[in-house]
Amino acid sequence: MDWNFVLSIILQFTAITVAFTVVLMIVAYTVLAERRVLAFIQGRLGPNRVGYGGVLQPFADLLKFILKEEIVPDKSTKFVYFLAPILAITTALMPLIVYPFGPTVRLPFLGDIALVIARFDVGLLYVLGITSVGVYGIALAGWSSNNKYSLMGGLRASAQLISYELSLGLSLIGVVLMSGTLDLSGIVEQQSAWYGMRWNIIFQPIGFIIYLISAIAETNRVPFDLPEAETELVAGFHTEYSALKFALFFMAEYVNMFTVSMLATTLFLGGWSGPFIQQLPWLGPFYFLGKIIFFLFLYIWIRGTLPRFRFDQLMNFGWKFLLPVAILNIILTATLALFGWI
Amino acid sequence: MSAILFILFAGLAIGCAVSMIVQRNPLYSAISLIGVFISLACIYVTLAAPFIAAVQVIVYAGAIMVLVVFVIMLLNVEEEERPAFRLRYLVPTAILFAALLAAEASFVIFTVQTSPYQQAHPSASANPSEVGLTASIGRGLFTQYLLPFEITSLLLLMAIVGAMTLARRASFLSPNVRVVPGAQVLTRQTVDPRAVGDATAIETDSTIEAERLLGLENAPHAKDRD
Amino acid sequence: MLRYIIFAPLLGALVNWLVGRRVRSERFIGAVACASVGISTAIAFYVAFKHDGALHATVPVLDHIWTWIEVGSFRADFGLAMDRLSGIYTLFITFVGFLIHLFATGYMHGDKGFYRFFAYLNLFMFSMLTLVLADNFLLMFVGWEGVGLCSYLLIGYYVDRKEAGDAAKKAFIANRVGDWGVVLGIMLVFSLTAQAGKASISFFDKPQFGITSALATIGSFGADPFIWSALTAGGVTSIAILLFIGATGKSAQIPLYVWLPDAMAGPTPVSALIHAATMVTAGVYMVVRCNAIFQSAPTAMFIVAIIGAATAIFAATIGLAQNDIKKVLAYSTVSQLGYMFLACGVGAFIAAIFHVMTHAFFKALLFLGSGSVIHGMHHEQDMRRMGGLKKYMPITFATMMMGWLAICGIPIWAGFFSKDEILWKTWSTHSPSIPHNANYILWGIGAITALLTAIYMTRLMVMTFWGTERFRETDAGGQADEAHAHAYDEDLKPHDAHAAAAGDRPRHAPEDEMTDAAHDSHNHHGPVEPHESPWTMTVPLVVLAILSTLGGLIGVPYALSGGKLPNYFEHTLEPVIAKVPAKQATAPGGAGHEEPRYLSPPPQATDSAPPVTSLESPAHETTAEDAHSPEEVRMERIFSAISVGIALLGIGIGWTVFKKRPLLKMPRVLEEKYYVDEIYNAAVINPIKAGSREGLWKIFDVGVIDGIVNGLGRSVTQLGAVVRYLQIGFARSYAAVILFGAILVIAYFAYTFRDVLSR
Amino acid sequence: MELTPQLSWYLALSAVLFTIGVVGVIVKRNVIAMFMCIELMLNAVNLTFVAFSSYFRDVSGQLFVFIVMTVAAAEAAVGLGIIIAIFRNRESLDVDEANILRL
Repeated sequence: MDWNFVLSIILQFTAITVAFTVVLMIVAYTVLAERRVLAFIQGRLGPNRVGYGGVLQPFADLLKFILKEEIVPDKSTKFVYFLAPILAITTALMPLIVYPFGPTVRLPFLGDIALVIARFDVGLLYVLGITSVGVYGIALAGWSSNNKYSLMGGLRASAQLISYELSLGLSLIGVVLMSGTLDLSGIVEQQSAWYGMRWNIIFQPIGFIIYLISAIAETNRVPFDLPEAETELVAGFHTEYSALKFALFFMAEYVNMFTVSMLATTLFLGGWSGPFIQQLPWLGPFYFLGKIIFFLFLYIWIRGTLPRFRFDQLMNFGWKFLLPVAILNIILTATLALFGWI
Repeated sequence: MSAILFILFAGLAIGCAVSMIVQRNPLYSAISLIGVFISLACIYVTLAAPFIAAVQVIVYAGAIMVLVVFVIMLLNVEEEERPAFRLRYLVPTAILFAALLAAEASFVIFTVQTSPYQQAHPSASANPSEVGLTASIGRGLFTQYLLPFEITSLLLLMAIVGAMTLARRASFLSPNVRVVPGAQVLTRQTVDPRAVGDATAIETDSTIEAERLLGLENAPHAKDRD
Repeated sequence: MLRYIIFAPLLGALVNWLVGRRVRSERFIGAVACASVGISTAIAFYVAFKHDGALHATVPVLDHIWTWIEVGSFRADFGLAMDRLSGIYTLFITFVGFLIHLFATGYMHGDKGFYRFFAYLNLFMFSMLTLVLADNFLLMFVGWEGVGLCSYLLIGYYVDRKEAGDAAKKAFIANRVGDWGVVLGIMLVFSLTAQAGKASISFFDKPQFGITSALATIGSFGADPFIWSALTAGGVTSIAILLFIGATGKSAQIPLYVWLPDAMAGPTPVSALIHAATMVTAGVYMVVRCNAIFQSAPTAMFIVAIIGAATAIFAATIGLAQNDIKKVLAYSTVSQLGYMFLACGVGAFIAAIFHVMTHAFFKALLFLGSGSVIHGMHHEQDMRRMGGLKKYMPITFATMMMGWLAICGIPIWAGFFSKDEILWKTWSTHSPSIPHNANYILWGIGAITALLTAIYMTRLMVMTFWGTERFRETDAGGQADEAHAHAYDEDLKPHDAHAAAAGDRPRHAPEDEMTDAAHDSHNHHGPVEPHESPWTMTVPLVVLAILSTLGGLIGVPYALSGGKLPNYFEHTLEPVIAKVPAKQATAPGGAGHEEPRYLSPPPQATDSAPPVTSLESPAHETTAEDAHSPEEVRMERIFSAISVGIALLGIGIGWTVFKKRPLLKMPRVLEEKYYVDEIYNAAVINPIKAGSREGLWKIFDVGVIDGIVNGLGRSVTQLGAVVRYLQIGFARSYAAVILFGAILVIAYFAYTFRDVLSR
Repeated sequence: MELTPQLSWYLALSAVLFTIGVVGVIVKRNVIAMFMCIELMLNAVNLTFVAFSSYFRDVSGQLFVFIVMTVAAAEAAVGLGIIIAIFRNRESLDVDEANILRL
């Protein structure tokens, strides 16, 4: 057992812990921000009592979730019932570790380290895989709580996620074709050319739009929030969930938002790259965070403005429009790449 | 270190597999199978095949099993009931065959293990290989194994079409096939299912006319035809 | 340039079929149809008459569109060629076709299938022009089939009426019988030319492809002897007779003429365009085009002449007794076609073409006039219900007068010159193909036919335009023909009865006449009031009337013009016609002793020069002068005087007989058309039907085919009944069995290759 | 000395998994369960492929795995379609009840 190994292990664990905490904080404040922004969009005030302007609201919510009574439906399939939220939150959190949130920086005692927790050759595939596993959380939750609304929600969720995973993956292939690697760090480094402005969105506008749409669908957000359509099925798959388990689902949804925003940033908006990144590598995380926050705001904005799809509209849109367009985008990119124009 | 990982994941895989066949609820079996897949993916990672690992998760855990779970939820099947009496014998047979199979496998492996030329194979001293990486797999896939690759894509296409055909509510061929109009000879059983094996020829222009000839307008199937 | 002539109607057809069926505006559809034909008319005239055009130049205007088939020495181009013959054909086809399109826009007004009708009509123009302009046999055959198809489609245009469908099928089948001959003839042409080492099916030399004219090659073989065995010898005579079989089918000659009268079930413009003016003359065109072949086959020529004469008089006698106005015209068409073939048979190809042209004019005129009458009579076709119409439709009457005089052969009207020329050439022929004195018999037949023609045309005019007005009494002339009878049985209202009997369906009247009360009466089926037709129908009538009045003057024989003006028509066409081989070449066994002299195409120059280059060869003057010897001129004048007399006599007879009793009962055998249809049914059709029904169907199909199929099924069932004892029926047990087999296999290999494993 | 997994370990694991799959196919009566057992057998085979490929530094093994996965996906699509069709016709997923062929 050499010390470097131990040190790297420790470092990784700390990094993961830090990342999770940061992400969870951001998520908490995303919730707050969402409520405030929605309130503004709808001409209300929103929560502004707890703390200054409601800054402590998330903690109040957390406290409420913890302290609430656990209600377990009698007829539910217990094991799966408890497994589902854990699956959801785990699969939501796992992809976080592969995103590079900054260029290589120099630290005291530690020397040069790249600001990424884990670097895979197949980072992108890793993300996609974990995301695809994330379906089970919702589907099992809907099935296990033995409630027709939940079952509906679960079925809808699995159908929707299966359908939109295709277009999501295909929309990313354009980027992969251009960068020639599945390694997220590699993709970002390629985009840091042109003084950090060689972003893939310039070459992949169609792919970006497709990705955005299907990402919203993947995270079950408005206008694709059919699995938890309040007006149709009480609360969809988590109708029967209360207290902390509900909190887990709740967090999972927002963490998913966060992760898909990270992916969009990394693949299309150049990740941490931006102007003056060579001179000031520490700008990287802030660029990264800024872009992510832009996406989060976009989410909230869309939620505040758009109505919900009908289910058949959803399916037709996904299969008959989004998928063909994504395939055409791939063909176009491949052709251009073949002639070396991009 | 890697040995520990292997033992961990192998144990996990075997445990999940056993629970898969022990469980009576198909959904539990499905969940256990997902466990098997994921632990196998981890083993692939330890085998320095990250690409295959990722594809394993995406394809098996992410696509196939999602479909299975979806179907289970859709059909909402109950737990298996006890096996019928006449097929009891299958369980011991299965155990016996399993034992035989395991014996043969162990024999083969043991023979290989104990062979004097054990150390001959190349991997004894080699740096972490490139074979598992995406680039090499893609290269192999698009150069040496291009034909199988294309055939596989064709297979997928056929699978899509087949799945759609199977899932259609109405099959392509309408339940009561009509005889094309135009002078022809129909056997009696063609027009009247009750008269099976009665091949007396009736000269008609169409099935309807044949029925009229036979006085079968009020035959039970004559009404629900078209 | 030529390609636009044929592709303009095709385009029109496509537009009408694809677009016209969407926009249901008759104005649009009619405009498209007429415009497309008008374009090709204009181009045709330009190509023909420009200073080096087809009618002036000695070389045909070639237009090679693409190479169609090229297999070994066989080569068929999709190429067009307009020489003088096809030029004249193209001219009158396009022009008459244009007029008839115009007429049809008025005639078909308010019909549901308006777009369909004009799409078919344009398609027909395309096929007909392809037939005429094709530069090789195969492409000509394509056009040949195309016109057959279009005629089928248009005869059966009223899809909801059985007789139309039957007539269409009849026409199609009769044409198939003929096409068999054409195909074999083409094959024979190819094989013969291939034997001669100049394999080709082209009409003309095409030096740029190294093709020599098949006609030249075959013509250069020299003439067959005039013996019957030559028909089956597989030589030139066989080619000629096979091609002529095709011509009998397409041009409604004995024995295949039966389809043409029934074809009148189609709309009247169709009858005018296809079954009078253009398509039915395709046979004549082919015979004239292949005159090099025919002239080397005197036996075939003789048969052509006989068939032509027989058809002429046969059809004329039948036409004498018909009551349906269109039927009369149909039989007259058949007999006129017989005239043309008679001319071909006696070697007067130019006269034949001349008659084709004039006949196209006046027969189209007569048909359109009858169409106008039918239209005015609200789709009444039975002449016994007409009479006294000249008061109601003066323009139609006047124009039909012209057509009548033309067909009867009154001087200065077109028909006179052509018919008279045919008769004269028949008398004065010295073609080797006509045995001694046979030409006098042929002339006699022709003369009698001319007389009959005058009589029945006069009968038609009298019954239609003069006499008492019979269209008011609902059931005219005592006996109603069987169509009415069956209509009454179905106790339809009289008007519908007429419509069902007539060749046309009732249609609501044009808007421009809905006002006048006389017209409204026909909506509630009272006695009908005839009315004059709209301008779109009368204008073509007038134009055609002028043509059939003056159109003959381009072919005034030298004799009649007193040497002042030469026979332009003849001079124009002379280069196309190969000269008759010398007499002694036809002596038995003497075939091809000496190389006969040809004007077109000259066998020596085949490889290099286009076929008609040597137009001004000395032979040309010889024909000119031997036409001008004084006694010949005197004879010709006498004969024209005779034929005028015949025409006047016929008109007189017709007038005196039918003016008083227009409903005079005709001999039943004539009304029943000599029972030819019945004979065919009994002799040919019923045996085939019975054979295929009893033999092919009940024995072969049911017995053999079904037997095989059912037998297979039964044997599989029995096999399964045996094999199924192997099946336990539980998928899982099968799995167990499979596993057991796998275990055995693995054990075998593991034991056999254990040393390999331990290596 | 550090214990590194040998090739035979992986082979043994795959053999065990395969056997379990076989037993499952024979024992289970639910069509979906049988289907999953078949998937398990496929995976066992995949494991041997990957093990050999990374052991002999040859990529073709992993390519075969790739193709096997595609075939498995196709099989899943069609198989589940068939299962749904069966369920539609006879409200049961029990293979022993799908026995029209029996005597």
